[in-house]
Amino acid sequence: MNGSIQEHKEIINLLGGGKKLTERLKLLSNETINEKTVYSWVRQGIPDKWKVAVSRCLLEDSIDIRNYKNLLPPGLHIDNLFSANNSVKIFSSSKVLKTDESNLQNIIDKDQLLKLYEMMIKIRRFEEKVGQLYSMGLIGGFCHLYIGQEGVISGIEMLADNNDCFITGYRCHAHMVTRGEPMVNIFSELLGNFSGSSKGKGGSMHMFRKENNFFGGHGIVGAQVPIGTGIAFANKYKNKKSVTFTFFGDGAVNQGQVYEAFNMAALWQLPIIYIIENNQYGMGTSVERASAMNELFRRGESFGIKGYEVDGMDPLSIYGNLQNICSKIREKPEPILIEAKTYRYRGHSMSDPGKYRTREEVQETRENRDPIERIRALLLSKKYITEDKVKDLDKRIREEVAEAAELAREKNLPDNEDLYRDVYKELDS
Amino acid sequence: MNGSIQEHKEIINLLGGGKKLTERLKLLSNETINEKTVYSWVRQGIPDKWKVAVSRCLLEDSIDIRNYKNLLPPGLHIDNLFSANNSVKIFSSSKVLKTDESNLQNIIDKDQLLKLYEMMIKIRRFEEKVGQLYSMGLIGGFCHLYIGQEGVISGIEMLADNNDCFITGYRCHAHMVTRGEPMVNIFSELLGNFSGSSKGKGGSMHMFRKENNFFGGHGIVGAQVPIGTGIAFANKYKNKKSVTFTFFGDGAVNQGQVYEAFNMAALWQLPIIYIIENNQYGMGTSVERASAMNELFRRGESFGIKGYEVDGMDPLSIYGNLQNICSKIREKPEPILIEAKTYRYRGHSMSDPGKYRTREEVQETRENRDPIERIRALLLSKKYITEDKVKDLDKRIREEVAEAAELAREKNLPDNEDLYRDVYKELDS
Amino acid sequence: MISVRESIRDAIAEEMRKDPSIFLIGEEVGEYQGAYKVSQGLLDEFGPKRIIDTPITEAGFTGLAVGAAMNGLKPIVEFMTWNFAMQAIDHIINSAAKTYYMSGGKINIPIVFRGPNGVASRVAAQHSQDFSSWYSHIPGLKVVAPYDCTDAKLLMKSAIIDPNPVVFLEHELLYNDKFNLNSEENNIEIGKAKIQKIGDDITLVAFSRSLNLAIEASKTLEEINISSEIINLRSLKPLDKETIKKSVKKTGRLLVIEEGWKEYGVGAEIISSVVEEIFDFLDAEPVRICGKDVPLPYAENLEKNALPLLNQVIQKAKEVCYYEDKN
Amino acid sequence: MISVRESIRDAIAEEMRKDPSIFLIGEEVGEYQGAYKVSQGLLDEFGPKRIIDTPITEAGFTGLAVGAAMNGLKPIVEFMTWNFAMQAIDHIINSAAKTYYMSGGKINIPIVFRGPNGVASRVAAQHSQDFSSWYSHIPGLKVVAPYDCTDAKLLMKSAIIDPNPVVFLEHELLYNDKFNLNSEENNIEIGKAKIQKIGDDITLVAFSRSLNLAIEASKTLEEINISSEIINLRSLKPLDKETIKKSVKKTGRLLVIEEGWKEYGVGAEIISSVVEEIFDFLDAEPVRICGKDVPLPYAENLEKNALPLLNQVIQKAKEVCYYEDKN
Ligand SMILES: Cc1ncc(C[n+]2csc(CCOP(=O)(O)OP(=O)(O)O)c2C)c(N)n1
Ligand SMILES: Cc1ncc(C[n+]2csc(CCOP(=O)(O)OP(=O)(O)O)c2C)c(N)n1
Ligand SMILES: [Mg+2]
Ligand SMILES: [Mg+2]
Repeated sequence: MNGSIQEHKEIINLLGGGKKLTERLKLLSNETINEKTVYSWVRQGIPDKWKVAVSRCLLEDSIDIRNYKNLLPPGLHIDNLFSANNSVKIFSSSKVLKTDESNLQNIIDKDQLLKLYEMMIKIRRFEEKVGQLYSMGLIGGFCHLYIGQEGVISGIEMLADNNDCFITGYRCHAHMVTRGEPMVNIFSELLGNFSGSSKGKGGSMHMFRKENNFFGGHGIVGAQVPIGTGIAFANKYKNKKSVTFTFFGDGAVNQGQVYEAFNMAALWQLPIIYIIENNQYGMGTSVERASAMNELFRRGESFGIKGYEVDGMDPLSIYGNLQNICSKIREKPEPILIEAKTYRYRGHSMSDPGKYRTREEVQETRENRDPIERIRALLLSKKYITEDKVKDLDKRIREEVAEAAELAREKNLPDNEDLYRDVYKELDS
Repeated sequence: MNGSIQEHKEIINLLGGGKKLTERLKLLSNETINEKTVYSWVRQGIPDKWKVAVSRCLLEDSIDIRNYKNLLPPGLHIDNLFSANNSVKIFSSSKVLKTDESNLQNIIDKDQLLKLYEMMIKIRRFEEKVGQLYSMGLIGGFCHLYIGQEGVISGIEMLADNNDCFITGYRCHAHMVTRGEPMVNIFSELLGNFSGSSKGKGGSMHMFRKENNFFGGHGIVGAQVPIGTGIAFANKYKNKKSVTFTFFGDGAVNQGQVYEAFNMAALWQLPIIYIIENNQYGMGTSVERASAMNELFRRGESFGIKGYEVDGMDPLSIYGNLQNICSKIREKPEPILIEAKTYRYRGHSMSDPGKYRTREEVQETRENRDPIERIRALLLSKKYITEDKVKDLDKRIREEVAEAAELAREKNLPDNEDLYRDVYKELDS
Repeated sequence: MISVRESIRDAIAEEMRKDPSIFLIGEEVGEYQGAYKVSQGLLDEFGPKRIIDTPITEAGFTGLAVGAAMNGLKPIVEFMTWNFAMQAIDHIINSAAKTYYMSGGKINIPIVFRGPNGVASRVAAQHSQDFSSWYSHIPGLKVVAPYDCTDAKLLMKSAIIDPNPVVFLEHELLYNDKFNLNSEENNIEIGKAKIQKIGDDITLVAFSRSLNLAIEASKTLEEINISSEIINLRSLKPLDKETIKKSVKKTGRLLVIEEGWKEYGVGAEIISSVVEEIFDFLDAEPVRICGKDVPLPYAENLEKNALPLLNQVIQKAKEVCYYEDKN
Repeated sequence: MISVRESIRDAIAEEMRKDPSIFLIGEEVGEYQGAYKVSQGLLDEFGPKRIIDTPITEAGFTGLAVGAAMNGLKPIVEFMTWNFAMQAIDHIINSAAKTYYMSGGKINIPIVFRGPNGVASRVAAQHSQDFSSWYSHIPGLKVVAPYDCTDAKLLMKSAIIDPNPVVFLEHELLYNDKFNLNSEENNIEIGKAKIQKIGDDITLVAFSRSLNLAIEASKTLEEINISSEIINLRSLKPLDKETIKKSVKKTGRLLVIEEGWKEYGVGAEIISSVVEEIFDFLDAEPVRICGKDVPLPYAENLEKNALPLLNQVIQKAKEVCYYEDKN
């Protein structure tokens, strides 16, 4: 102990002696402390309670704290103290939001849980059918399926209201479905028919449902982030209480325009929730190979935006953790960043051979983390539904999907003159 | 005290009781701790030493720590604990680097100090002359002076070596001067003469001195940041030990491509020092109005880049604080971000009326923080030089500058055929 | 008399008074009153909610404006100069110009992109590019380039009212120029050119500042009895081919003047669309006097020669009119 | 026989073997072997130091490549498609194309920007833009657009060796096409066109995939005794006007085929430069068959019609040759 007291004496001297130190400590804390006490430390050593504060003084003077190892209490890492430096305001309190199973299972009632389940099933069956049609050669171009990620949009939809706005990239069929576009229109679009959501002009990547504030469907990676920010800007401008949910991928997160948008959203306190759907890969590139700092939920910190990581494979975790955040934003606009950890089961697009990951990796996720399985199990365990009803439901949705697809297959190609329509909107006069 | 012991008991229960807590604390620290000790806390309260670790356990379980105010030791803010959350690796240890006057004054010897002083004087006199020539109508277009910011480039030059690389924006005359371009060539360029650094084709914003690795002189705000990153990339590719100093402004810092560059520099560990010359304004917009998070040295944190703030009005602070950083990078490449707090005395460009700030603000900075005055005072106080010698030196440099300008004024316009030269480089065959 | 600068400002202010969903966004448009003072006074009148200073993030604020337009507002985006819009060009083309079509007419983007385009004075290559032909190549965009105050004011009003993205190309070196507002015009339809001057022997087509050259040249040509008709294009897209063709059918000769680079420039389209359709009406080869195909140099003499010169216009006009100098 | 895809790859590999300062950088070029497999096998041979996978940050890695080129390396930048290069276009133009001039010849940028350009199959408007005329408008850039394997391989080698920035426009729908390498050519100079087929009655000018239309049309025309000369441009900038003019002087007729948008497109420049200089040699109006001026639609039938069609080429050729169908 003597050695340590010796050290402490040295420290107090380095910091300008008892008197000066007392003043500095006063500035650092709300507690009263008087000179005498501090003088007494020269003989008795610095008490644990004050060690953190003293460490900060050392740091402020650029004295290498590593020389005094015992100063830091257990559980506090030196790096944290650096950012605890007085002159550094801490903006971020980004964190990982835990999924407390037992809590979450009760946050929504039976009807809601069923609705959630149905939504996810519908997305999955829809996408599976799209995959089939694609393999039959009926759909052209790029086609990105959402299978595996259903929990993200569904969790969000549970807490969104009708005035809320949505925008995403090219992986957009699910958003169309949950925003209420009739499935037959989406299929028709994918088939390039005139009755499609975009009259056959947009295809898989360019779909919109303006009636319910879904603003598409964008093909340029990252572009939807400033656009979504502008949608939120307009809501604030018009004094609407809507929140804008802007979805983008773990690949898109490195696009510069994302940070330009973050800065403006934070500067102008716009009502927006940025949702990184981290499905671990941007095409064939894993997060680790693309992102220097791959705790993506912290990517807003440098711009003063708080971030939270949630389990994107658990819609209840999304719903439960974001509910408060979302209603706070409605009252007092501000941007928030969410990283939803999720996974896509299929290739990046229909033409991706997927050599950048193992079958086992995919299989493991499907088996252990599937969002649909998770909710199905919960429904069953809570006895909200029987195995039979599950099958019925599944069957009903399969049929709905098949019917919509069938209907869409009644070809109605755009006619040739449509080529020249919709280039410009006519002035109303 | 009883109340607080009551609280501590509650906490221990919340955290799963003594046994579980013991295990968790073991994980959090290197110190040994046994169950008995922890059990005893139920009666005696949690000792100060362990409070930080216990707080982190609470946070991990998403328990609101604000309910237990006394848990946090003085000097530690709750926000820091959030980022101390176990699941959050802390990448950044950005900090403000202090200028410890007494230390710094001795880090360089008389010759170096004189060299530094001369460098700054030279820049200032040069720029003043440019201002005059501009007012006389001899220089056209945009013209951005460096007056007030001399300390930044000069501090850096003191620690750079000949293989190091430099790049900046349009405010580039000073960099040309310190990289050794004869002043007459720079003046000639500004006058649009054929003998100018860029044969009269580039003007004020586009100057290069490739011999000494100065890569310009770029007019598009922020563009030099990825370019500089590429220069560093090439050095690493070629196994050169050079550091690349990439300068940009507090306005440029919001450009998206800056973050794209940060990400790659961190991902590939490139030997580069990014230097934000924070002169408080981007044209007429103050940092506060442009940047959501205006501790600009922390703008790299979201990408895993450490940042340091230095006093850009004190070249010794730059030199002293960056020397180690720089030599570390030479040995083991990595990107570092420096925010040099500085100030420009003149308008953004020659045509800026400067209504966005008060005369007093400018005046105050000139009087109290001027880098040249600072070093002059030091030279005098150390008796490295006499008042008379100061005047002589100043006079000599004024003459040098005037002579160079005079020489440049001997018009030698490019000839008309030059219009078509230098569009493409010929293939060597 | 009023300046072109003020005409643009006035048009914006008048429309903003009528429609609260219009706002102006860009770098230094507010407190600084615009880098080129085009937005002088607007912050005072409309406040910071509608006159919005941005960080230097063209891609970001352009994308933001497009999003705002999708969601019911009518943004006017100022680029400090069009050179900097290259940072944002993906949003102008992919997000703004193509969306109406890609959505099958569901989502239109009422937005004006504006700012000075092309050469200024001695600002060198990165600050002097003329983007006229680039933007005019893009279906879904409308592109206008005013010359005088009437053009500037009325085209700006049309641009703001238009439900489509409009690229509005101003010219820094015209901002100070003063003109009378033509009281007979109170609306300019985008896509319609103006006969700036009637003539018989040769059609001079020009837009933006190159009108000055056309007008000057025309005077000199008049002196030697070459009567020129001047067409002020006003719109580059849609291009008013009818007006051009009608004129060329009359004069039989076509000379296009353009400050931008000649190769793959605006003149190329004008000449091609004329020869393709009314080849037989031409009595001589159609010609272009354009900016030289070099990055714009800084040096005063080089800069001047890099641009189309009056004597080159006159010379070329004489040539295609088979005029021979007496001496 | 070898595919166009492999020819490009082989050219890159051959040059990389010779010069260690050449590296390839872009999205998915390494482990994924290229989004369109153009870089297949290169990572294996050259390792991750020289075959560099990037984050999805076009502006960033393009700027980085330009910096590397300034500092002594020779980057080949792959854009997954040229559509995404709009994010980086400021660096291509302002940082790469203009620097040699702005520095008075001090700093040259030896760099190749490459990737598939223009239409692919059913990928809609944002993924189908043809940038040929845009880049060709820019002094300081060279622009090439290969058609077959010989073009692809030799032009790529020339592009890599060139000390200037070269925009290399590939075509996704040609990647799989197989051709014999022409053993008589072992170097293609950038700026020189190729007479793909000799003929007398009409000059068909085409580049990249539009050569297919020219060749097909030519066969049909042959059957009705219209002999067409086909010019494969190879380079769009510098444009080989001499070769075009020489051909038109002979045939008296000019038809340009282009997949990109017609207005302000490549055809406009070709026609204009011809009529400006050899107007009197033309026996009929020069014409263009181009992509329609609409964002490219997704629907199969619309997409087909949005592009130049074989029967349109044939029809137009007959027209300008004053050929009248018997029936
Ligand atoms: C600017 C741009 N660059 C490249 C592409 C090609 N591209 C399409 S999707 C994609 C990967 C995106 O990955 P991520 O953001 O993780 O989204 P995910 O596909 O996983 O949903 C790439 C590189 C593009 N569309 N836009
Ligand atoms: C992309 C781009 N946008 C806008 C401009 C116009 N501009 C030139 S300098 C400048 C301000 C930059 O401020 P800062 O980065 O703080 O550098 P400083 O001038 O203070 O040195 C602006 C907006 C530009 N050159 N490039
Ligand atoms: Mg992904
Ligand atoms: Mg600044």
